[in-house]
Amino acid sequence: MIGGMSRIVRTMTTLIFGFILVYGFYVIAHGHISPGGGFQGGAIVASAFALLLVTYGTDQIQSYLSKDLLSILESTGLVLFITFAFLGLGATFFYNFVSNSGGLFGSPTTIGVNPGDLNTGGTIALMNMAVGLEVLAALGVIVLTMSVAAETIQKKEKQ
Amino acid sequence: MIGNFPFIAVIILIGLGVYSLLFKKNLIKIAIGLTLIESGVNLFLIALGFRKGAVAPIYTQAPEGVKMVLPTPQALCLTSIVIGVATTALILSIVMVIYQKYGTINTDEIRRLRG
Amino acid sequence: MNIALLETGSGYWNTLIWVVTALIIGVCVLWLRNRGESRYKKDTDQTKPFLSGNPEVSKEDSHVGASHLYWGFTEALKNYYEPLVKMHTGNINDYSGWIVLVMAIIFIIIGVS
Amino acid sequence: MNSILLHAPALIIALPLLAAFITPILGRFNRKTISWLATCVLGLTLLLTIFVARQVLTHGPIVYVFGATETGLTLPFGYTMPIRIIFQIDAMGIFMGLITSLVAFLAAIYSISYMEQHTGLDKYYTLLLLLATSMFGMELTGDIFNFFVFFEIASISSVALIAFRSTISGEPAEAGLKYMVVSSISALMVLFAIGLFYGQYDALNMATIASVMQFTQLDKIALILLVTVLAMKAGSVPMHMWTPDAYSEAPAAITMILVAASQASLYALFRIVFSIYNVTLNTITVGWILIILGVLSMFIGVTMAIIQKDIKRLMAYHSISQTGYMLLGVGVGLAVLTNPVALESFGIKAMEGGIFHIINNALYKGLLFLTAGAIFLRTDTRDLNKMGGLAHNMTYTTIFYIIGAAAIAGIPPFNGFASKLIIYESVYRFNPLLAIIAMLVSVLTLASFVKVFHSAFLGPRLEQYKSVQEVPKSMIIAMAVLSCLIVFFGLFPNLIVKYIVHPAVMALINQAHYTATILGGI
Repeated sequence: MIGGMSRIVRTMTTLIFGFILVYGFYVIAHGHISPGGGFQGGAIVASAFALLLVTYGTDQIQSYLSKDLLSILESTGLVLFITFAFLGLGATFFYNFVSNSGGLFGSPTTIGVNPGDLNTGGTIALMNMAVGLEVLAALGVIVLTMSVAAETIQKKEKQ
Repeated sequence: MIGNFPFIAVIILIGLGVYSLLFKKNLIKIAIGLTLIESGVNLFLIALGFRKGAVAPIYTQAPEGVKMVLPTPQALCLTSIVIGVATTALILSIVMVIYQKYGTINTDEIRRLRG
Repeated sequence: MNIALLETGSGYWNTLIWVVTALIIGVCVLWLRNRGESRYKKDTDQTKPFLSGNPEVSKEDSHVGASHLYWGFTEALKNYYEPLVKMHTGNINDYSGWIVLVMAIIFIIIGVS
Repeated sequence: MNSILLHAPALIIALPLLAAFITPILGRFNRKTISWLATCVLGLTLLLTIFVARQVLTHGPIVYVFGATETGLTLPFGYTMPIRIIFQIDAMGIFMGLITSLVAFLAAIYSISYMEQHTGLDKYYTLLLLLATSMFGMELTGDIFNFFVFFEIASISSVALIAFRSTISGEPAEAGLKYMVVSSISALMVLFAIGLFYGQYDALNMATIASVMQFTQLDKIALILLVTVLAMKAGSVPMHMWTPDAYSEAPAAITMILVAASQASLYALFRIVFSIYNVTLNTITVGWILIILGVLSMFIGVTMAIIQKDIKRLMAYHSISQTGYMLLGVGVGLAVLTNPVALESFGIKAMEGGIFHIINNALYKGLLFLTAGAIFLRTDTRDLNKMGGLAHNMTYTTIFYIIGAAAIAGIPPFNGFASKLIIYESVYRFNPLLAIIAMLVSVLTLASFVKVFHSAFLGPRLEQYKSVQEVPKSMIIAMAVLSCLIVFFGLFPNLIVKYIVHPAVMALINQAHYTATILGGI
């Protein structure tokens, strides 16, 4: 595992990686009008990180995915989430102040069968993005830390 | 009768989980037992919200006059899954620490704190 | 309302009276103590313990450790303590086992009633 | 200003949550500031809690609807049941909230110097703030699923805090794992019970469930699951084994919060039995179950404590034994709930004793754990056999220890005596044997604390502790505040019982009032 996997796996990973990322961000962005949301999309993105770790080995990936950056992203996502909740304090905590206001994500929802308008949902969409950021960073940190720790244990046992 | 099958599966899942908690000596298997109980409870919640012949509860895509399954249990289940991921990750990381320090994951040997 | 009064349902308890009484008793004790032995002299041989002529064991060596305290108590209740300590195995399986067991017992009690 | 006070119930949980998320970012720039940030935020939360408590105790329960257009709008668009997450704060909830905020604030003050030498402080404070938030959530929420979420957050953050020292040795990780396994089981069982409620009544709001409660077979199963797992989380015998492990391995300030956290579970148990089920269940059976759990906890807890050699383990067994008093008092109240004469003459008093004991226990148990932490900081051991003569060098700690030990043993004029006296006298009229056991346990409590006092503080100055110094100021402040409160509660118990505890008990007993707060009527 330390040296990474074979050439076939590496090539396939490089090909698939981008698609997984795009799919994950798609799920995050469409969280308010279709199944899925911040957590699910974030988990998909984090699974892409896990795929990278498995194929290339921890040593190589650590230079691309730094733990510090990910934990800053994690806290940023959480702070964004709670900020949106605080901004609703004009009415109540968590009040959806963006919806039906006409701005970004502020269009009113049409009733009846329709393909769904991305520009609706208000703070739900914004919070989904914050949560997505948080989850992808947090799960990324978990995967990274665990693989590093696992590798240290493996190295120790080999000696 | 067939409508009760999910609930039987719930009981089997929770029973298997409790069994592995009580009788398995491997910490990883104990973690698996917890996730089994969790899946059982989640299945129970989802099965509660089921309506025969109903469609997925998406606001903009449900035709008029067709029933939707209850969305609330699905939301509950989703929250529980999210929490479950956190618990499982935490348990597994603690198991890794224990393995580093104790050199074993057998529950009979991990009992320095007792009495 | 007297704020120092505690109603206990069947009676009452007044803290201030207790504190005042304790103070009075304390003063009495001090007064009695001051009337005590006048021949006592500090820092003479008078104050040293007499152990049949043997030298006194130094205080550092005679401190009783925590494990030796209440030896008689634990020895007398040996039959109670042995199974109790054995019960605390420290094994996770047993921890979950107790929960399931108690759940089963409460299930039977509530189910029957 | 007015709007801040209007949103105070939400801010109580929102402020620590925000601080918890800012802490990791701030910790990158300046390591020193994070402890002060946590302390300030928790202090602010304490002020907000006191304000809300004043509001609740003078004007009745407060309702806060999250995400609604108005804070008090429980039934929008003519619905007959609430659809949003609602915080329902009555006298009992805010009573627990006061304990939590006080304990969390003091723990933060104590941690400033206690945790100074540790690495990963940003994570420590994040988790501490999250733990405080989740406890507030458990105590203030009126929504049972929301309760489950906070319950899980509480267990996850407390596990991480228990295992915080696992870089040094393996034992904290072991304690954390044990706690995590049992609390995961309990949380999942709570979720299962919530599913049972939801399947029958289509409601998640506790007041709504209470108003339509039928006590069917499924409700019985839910009751069994909830009573067992919440009693387990409160640390009652024979499901108490995680308690000494977790309490002894966590850092001292965290142990103090863990005591309050297990009391939050106890509160949830009372809330579910009294507010959701109330008289629909067989009160005598369930009351006796609580009483028996309580008596077992009292007796086995204290007898196990006597033979311990680890100072924090000994105190942890005592907190099991003190939980027994609360279960006993409230169990007696529950057993006579359907008998108005008995309830009036001693049931309410017994419950007052039990509930009053919760705040007393949080204070003196917290103080004792803090003194144990002070000893650990200076001697680097928790083994009583290796200690001795610390009173020579640590005068303040010794005084605080004496106050705490006297309070827990029920020596007047400290607060432990007041609540224990109420419990003895009212329980004696229910069943004399129970009161006698309770007194015996009190005697044994005193005996085991005399043991700690003798082996840790008394005796000659030991060679290895010649250079031991008094602990830093912030730790002394935290302990001094607790000591002052203990003496104050002991000197003026009626003030507390009449203005804080009695409304809390009435809020528990009076189910109709609880449901009417949300659903209207009366």
